[in-house]
Amino acid sequence: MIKISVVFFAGARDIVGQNRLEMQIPALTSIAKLRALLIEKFPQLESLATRAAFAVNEILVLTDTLLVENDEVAFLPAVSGG
Amino acid sequence: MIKISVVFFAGARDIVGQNRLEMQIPALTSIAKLRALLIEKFPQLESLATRAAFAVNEILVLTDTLLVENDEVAFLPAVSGG
Amino acid sequence: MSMRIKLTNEPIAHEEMVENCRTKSAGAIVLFLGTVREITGTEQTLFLEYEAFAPVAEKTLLEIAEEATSKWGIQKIEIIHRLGILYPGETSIAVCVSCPHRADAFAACQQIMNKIKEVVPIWKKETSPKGVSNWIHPKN
Amino acid sequence: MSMRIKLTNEPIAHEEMVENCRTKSAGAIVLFLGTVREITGTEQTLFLEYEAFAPVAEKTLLEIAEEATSKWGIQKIEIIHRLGILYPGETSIAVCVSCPHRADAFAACQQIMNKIKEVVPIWKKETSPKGVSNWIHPKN
Repeated sequence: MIKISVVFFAGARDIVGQNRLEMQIPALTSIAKLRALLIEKFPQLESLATRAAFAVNEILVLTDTLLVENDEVAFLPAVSGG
Repeated sequence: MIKISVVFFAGARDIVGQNRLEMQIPALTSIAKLRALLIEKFPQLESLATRAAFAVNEILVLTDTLLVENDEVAFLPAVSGG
Repeated sequence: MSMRIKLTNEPIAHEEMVENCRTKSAGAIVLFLGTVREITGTEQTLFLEYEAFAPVAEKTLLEIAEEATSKWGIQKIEIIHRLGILYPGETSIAVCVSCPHRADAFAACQQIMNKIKEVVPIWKKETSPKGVSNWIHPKN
Repeated sequence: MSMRIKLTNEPIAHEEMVENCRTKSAGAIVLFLGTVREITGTEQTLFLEYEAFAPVAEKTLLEIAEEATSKWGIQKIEIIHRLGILYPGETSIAVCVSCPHRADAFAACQQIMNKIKEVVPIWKKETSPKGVSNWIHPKN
């Protein structure tokens, strides 16, 4: 198992109830798999999660990216800036 | 015969050598006919005249407009503002 | 709806135009400035001189503004064209519009500029660094 | 070419952005301001609150600016996004570009705005006069 953290923004943060979540997950878990784990943990997150983008250590990544120890994942729900 | 005046702008004024020309023309001369008279008088005006617009008493008009005593015609060569 | 159309010999205060167009009913403001370019193709410009047939230019600008307002739902609009001598970098024309939505604001501002370039009786004379002056009369 | 990208909690000084984009090599400056609309459909807005994932938002804005610069021949570009609480009429975003020709300046500014709305990690929360707050997360 590895330790990672996930940071949440906007509506996702409101659902999760906190900014940042520390998680223990199997090594080389993909972002897609992490997303599924998060939906399991927070079912209300599903609608946002399907359209979310993800960054790892402040770089946008595809959902097949594999996570390693101490990665910081950002959960980025559909944007509404401008 | 009627008396009209024609005012010239930009390159047309440079060719005619003056701002304003007083002319005696037959009553009910059209703008198209006036244009031909002007080209006769100032052959160098031809290239500008074919693409010029005309106003009579500060209102844009079509070339079939007929002129009457004291009309002020504006000869407006192709524009380049903006 | 508010509207201001002006020909002027003074520098154009674009900040004021934007503030005049700002309104709670708009989500988008687009400001266009035409500025004097120093180089066009291989030609260099020392300065431009703009001249207008003012009464018809003002009327035509007003018609363009009114047509665009009804077509694009413009909330506020300002059009100012400068006349006289302008040096490279200076603003010759400014068009500012506000609309509820941004696509309309962009389309309105761009279409207004296209129309102005086509039909408003204003002309410019280019003077090169060698002192050669030419009135610009497009051939198409 | 000069470029400025900024996230800020302060009001956006659009006049300064335009002056920074002015250059003798450009014939056109286009400024876009996104402003807070009081009414959207039947909903009324008391205020908006903008939040960003700043490091990625800045990087993404920079990429958008660089891509547009090479595509449209932008001479100078400034993008400023405001964060925090904004009331109706206030400017949430400003994009200013200068280009040699006006069609490019309009296209560049509009495409930059479209991209920003699609991909930059910034979000807004709407609060109605009744005190109801909602984060906006588009569904398409």
